[in-house]
Amino acid sequence: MSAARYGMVIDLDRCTGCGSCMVACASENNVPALPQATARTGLTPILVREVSNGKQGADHREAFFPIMCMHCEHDTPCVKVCPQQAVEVDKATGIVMQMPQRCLGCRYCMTACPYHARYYNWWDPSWPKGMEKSLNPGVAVRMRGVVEKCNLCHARLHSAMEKAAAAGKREIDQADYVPACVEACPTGAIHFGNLADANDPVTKESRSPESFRLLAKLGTEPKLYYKSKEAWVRAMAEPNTAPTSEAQHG
Amino acid sequence: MASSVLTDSRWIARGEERTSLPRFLLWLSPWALLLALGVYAAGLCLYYGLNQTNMDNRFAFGLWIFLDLGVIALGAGAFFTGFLVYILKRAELKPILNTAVVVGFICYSGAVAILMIDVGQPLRAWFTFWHPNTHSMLTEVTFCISCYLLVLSLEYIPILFRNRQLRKIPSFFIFEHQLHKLVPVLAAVGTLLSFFHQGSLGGLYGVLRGRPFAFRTGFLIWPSTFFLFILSAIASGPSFLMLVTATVEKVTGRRLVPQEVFGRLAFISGLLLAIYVAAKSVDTLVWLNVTSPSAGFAPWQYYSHKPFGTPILFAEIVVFGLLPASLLLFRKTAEHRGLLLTAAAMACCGILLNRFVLTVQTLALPTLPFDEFLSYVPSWQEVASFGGVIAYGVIVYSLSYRYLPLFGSKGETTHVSGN
Amino acid sequence: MRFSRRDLLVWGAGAAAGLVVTPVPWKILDDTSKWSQNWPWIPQPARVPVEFKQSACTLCPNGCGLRVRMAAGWAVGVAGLSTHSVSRGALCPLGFGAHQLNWQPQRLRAVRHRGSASSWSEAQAAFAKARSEGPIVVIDGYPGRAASFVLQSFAEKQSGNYRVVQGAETRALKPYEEWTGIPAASLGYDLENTTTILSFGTPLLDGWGVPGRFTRLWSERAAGTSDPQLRLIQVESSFSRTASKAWQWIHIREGSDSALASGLARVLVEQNLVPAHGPIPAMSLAEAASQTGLTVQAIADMARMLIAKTPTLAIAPDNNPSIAALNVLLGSVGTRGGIVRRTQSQQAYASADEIPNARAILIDSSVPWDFAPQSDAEVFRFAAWDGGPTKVDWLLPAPGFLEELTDVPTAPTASVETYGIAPSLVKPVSEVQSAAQFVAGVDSSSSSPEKVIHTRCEELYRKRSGAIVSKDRTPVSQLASAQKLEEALQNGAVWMDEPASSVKLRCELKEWPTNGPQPGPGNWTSEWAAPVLPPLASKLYIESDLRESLHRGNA
Amino acid sequence: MRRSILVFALGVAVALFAGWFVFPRVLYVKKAQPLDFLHKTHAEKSGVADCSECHTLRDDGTFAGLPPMEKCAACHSDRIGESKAETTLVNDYIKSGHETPWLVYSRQPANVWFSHAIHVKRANLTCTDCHSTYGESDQVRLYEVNRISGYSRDIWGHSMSRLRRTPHDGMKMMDCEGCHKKHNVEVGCLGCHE
Repeated sequence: MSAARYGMVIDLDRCTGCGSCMVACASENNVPALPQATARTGLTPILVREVSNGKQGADHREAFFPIMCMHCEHDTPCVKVCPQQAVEVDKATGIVMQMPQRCLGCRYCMTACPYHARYYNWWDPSWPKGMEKSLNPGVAVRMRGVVEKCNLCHARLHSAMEKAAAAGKREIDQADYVPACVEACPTGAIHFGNLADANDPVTKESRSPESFRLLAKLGTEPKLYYKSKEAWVRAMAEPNTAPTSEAQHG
Repeated sequence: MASSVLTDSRWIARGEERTSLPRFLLWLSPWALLLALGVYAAGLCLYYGLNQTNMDNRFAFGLWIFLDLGVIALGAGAFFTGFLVYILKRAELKPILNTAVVVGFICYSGAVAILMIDVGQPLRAWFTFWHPNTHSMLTEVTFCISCYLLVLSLEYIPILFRNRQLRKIPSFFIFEHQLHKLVPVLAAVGTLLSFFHQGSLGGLYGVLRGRPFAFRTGFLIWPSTFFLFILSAIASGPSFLMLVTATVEKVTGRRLVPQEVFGRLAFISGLLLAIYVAAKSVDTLVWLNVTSPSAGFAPWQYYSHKPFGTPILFAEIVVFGLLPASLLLFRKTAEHRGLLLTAAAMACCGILLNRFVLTVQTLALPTLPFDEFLSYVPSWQEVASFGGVIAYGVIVYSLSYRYLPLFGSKGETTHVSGN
Repeated sequence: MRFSRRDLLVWGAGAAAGLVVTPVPWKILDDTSKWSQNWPWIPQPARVPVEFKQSACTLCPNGCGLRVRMAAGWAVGVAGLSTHSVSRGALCPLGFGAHQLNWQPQRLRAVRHRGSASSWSEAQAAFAKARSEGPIVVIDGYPGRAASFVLQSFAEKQSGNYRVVQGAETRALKPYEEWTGIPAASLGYDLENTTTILSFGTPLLDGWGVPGRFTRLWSERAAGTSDPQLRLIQVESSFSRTASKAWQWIHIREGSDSALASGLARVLVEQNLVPAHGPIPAMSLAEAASQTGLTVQAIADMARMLIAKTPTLAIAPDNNPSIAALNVLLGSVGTRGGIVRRTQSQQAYASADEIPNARAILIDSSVPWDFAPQSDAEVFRFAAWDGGPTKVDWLLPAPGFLEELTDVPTAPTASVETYGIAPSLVKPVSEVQSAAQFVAGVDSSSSSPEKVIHTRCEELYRKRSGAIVSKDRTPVSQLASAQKLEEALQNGAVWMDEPASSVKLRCELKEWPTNGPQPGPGNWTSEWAAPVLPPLASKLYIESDLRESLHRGNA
Repeated sequence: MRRSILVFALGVAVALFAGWFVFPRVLYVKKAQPLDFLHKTHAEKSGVADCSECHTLRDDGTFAGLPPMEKCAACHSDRIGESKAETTLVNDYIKSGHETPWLVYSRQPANVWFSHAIHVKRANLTCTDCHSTYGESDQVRLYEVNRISGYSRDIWGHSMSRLRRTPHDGMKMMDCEGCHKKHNVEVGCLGCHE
């Protein structure tokens, strides 16, 4: 199987911030809904963040940033710091993967990630009585005390690989592998594709002048692109360097 | 009278005077209580998980990491004194050698204990040895700290066996005697290990490319904080030793080490601190003007959030760096105990402040443009386990002081006559 | 010779040394770590094959198509059904977590009589008694279903009443019902053919109508361009999700929608921007300006914006006559891209706002929880989830998500007639009955939803109009039998009628409406305040700041 | 001095005995299978030639694992022969319609993703390559479960030291890795883990 580089382009002009991606992701990946969790201790592998242009009244504008693992390619911060290889960049897919069963829960990777895209299991996962029947087969439930994050729904990749193998093929059918958030987005704002393939529409889109990556200057080469026509939204890519940024924080 | 019944004189080194057992126990009891509370809190964290703490997804490190970095820096006195005595042959420092070892042992074992609570899955901590990621600073730290803790234990045992009763067991005596010959080797090994993990503890944050406040460029694979940590650790170690010794002298009302030892320690500490401050200043300038801007972060941002304003930077480098450094270097200081200790204390505070800024401020600061500045207040469980470690230290030290010849060249001489 | 203390020490040392070269320490180290990876108290999904089934969502009357992931007979995941011609593969966030709703702690699992445990037989007996003693009012929250038909015919047989609690989307069409005599239930919005939409705080991009219908339309025709084919003008006092993505956001004072509508009407008429038919509002432009907080100029510009690209359609979140009147003025009623009448004429339902005197009231599980009947009759309330305290004598556990076979009539805002079937995919978690099954149990003569669905399919087949739409479109005329039609619908296909443009709808207005907006009982699609939310909605409400957080019990 | 050496040696001896002989018997609990099913008999009597006749691959590539009850019921709808196992099979399972609660020797934990399809169809491994000749066995093995981890003993393998292992013995991660390395197949964590 020729190495792929799976990535995304998220069209922010299409994101209405409905949150379907978050719910679909949690459901696909057996993320528990813990009532005791808060905005700071929750588990939302893809988290839609609201940002505003800081203006008041009629000039006020808002946009929504779905934040998830950016699958950094260069000097991947979390991979570099994990003491026991619980994180690695998968050679075949370019997915930065997290292996909760290997993780010892030191949370060093969380401090290393500039996007806060990593989440810690502060509680034992639990569901109301009977609800464990609604767990998605193919995705193992993580235990308390480990870090997890977006693995690009690789359980779906497994199914695709198995299907291909059964049909005697080496390459998977791209249509069989679509992450839950991409599938869920009602406005089709999340575009998923193989950046290693120059003809992939996502590759082309990622090169458009309207596309950008968050904190690109850190040099971690994220494979998750954002796209917007709005200049003020694109300005959210890098920290504001004019000494009045306090108001900016949506 | 109670003391006649309650006595442990046969365990106390011959010729040494120690307070009565009841008074000693009275002194221990509050610490024992604190330790018990700490153990309880730690138990809660292990049983229910880290939801017992106030850490969260963005503040993934908290009080405990600060504690680890702090005590390990202060514990550096152990290896450094060993290094001075055995490698650089500074015999005049021998009197504080035992204290140094005990203090080091306490700091490191305490740190390791806290780490075991801090990781969510202690039962899997050994994976680091089985599947090590050689690129991770934390792997280096884990290896070195656990090895060095072993070394410290080996250095501690001979002191332990020099107890009046234990000496009586011949095999122990032989063992201790043999082991004692090893001590220089251990000192050398310890030095090497310590240099590395003190450094990699600094590297821990220095390598965080994703946290421009902490990220530093450096030499080969090591970010500048790697070297700054080594420097600051060996600078503060002796100061901390002075503080401990002085405190013990105050509590017991005895002179335990000759004055010149203090003078010597003060000078070493001051000298190293001065070098550290210089290096730190250069590093800060490079970071503010080159490293950080190239990552797209304007330095003023870091200090635009109260309470982490520029004063903290000033305090770290000048008030608790330059000032104590010059005080310690100033010969006259050594003669005034009060002044000397103040300077030593300031030096230690400076190092702690540095560790605090690196651990806490780094996480509090926003990275994404739409992040907020975060605050974090440790839960009682975190504070209690913190206190537990301190209590543990006091208790172990008190016991060691009471039953082992920590100071007193007596231990040495009797040992010589022993064979 | 005796074993001294010293020997003991030496022996211990030996044992310790020996133990190191046995499996003991190493195996224990390994196994304890394995144990920590497989803690017995952490549930793991069943090791069973996964299959996909089609159905439709019945959480609200919009009936989005579902692609349900099934394992061991349980729903383990929900996704939009991309071949569904109404929802076009989209769902609202609540839908994606809906498969967990059936195990909600608030799920009703047993009959309750005035708070204490009871049984179905007792409930049936009590209902039979009530029925013998006096008239019965049946209240439905989702009219047009087969179940609704069963309930309605039962009510009528009982010389009782059939009343309907309509959702905000249908209520918004009420004024046209008054003016045209065509029931709101057979009116809809021709969104596909309109070019300018003036939304008065309607959450068009946030769950209004069939979520997939407008969001897809918007992302095809409007998203990410400064000059969209479909101009969405959002008038709203606070900045909403829809406002954030609208082509224009007009910021007005809270509750001044009617005033703005009147103001716009004045401009349109006075400046002859529309053929001058219909009345002029009493309110002066200046007055409208001061109420809305806009300048007179701004309102004038806005009016021109409305006629710049027609057809233009004003959409109200709820019953608001002035906004409806604006549509009439714009000539957007009964025309392409406006308010259209669908082919099949539904009857006008009597609203449940005032309830006639009755011995007992039967409330279907489709009625929103915040509807509480103002009556002292004995209340039999069906519900799948306990939505909190309201006056209820009999609380009867109804089938939950995907637990019963039901049909999906045309969605309230749709412009063409559609018909679908939502087969039951999972077995109920406890002994439940729908209101329809219940009345069938009491009155043996009444039909069952299954039968009604059969007859409806047969009717559709006989009519020969429209087509079955799934991956491809098959005209009904080409279908072999009613059987085939029903099977197709069972498998996620939707019957769609021909576009409604042919059907006449005339609307004249005597005088400008004076009565203001009349909002009815809330509706989660507009207010995001369902009595019970899927557990995973906590991601929306608690773990992100996306939506104002509700009380924890729900999330 | 000699005495202490003796005592020391005694200590070592005791530890070795306890560690190598007592410990394994304490660590693993032996459990009997619900039925003594004999592969051999089925291969001979009912002429089942190929494993995949009962252990099938589904169309989507997923592996069906142990055959469901109706597969057994096809022949055993009423009892064949007089054996006790036959009685239990027919009465307790087929008649009552319960699946047989087999104890799966090679059961991997939840986070392991092993695709038979990939190994059989793509890598052309045969069943015996991993499962040895169990398919021809004429007696049922006892199932041994680890008290601590709950794993089947087959995962660690039957040699406690893992040094004197027969081929196909042991299904730990390092065994997978070993085979992958041998056939230089490169898979990351993602390849086998969920």
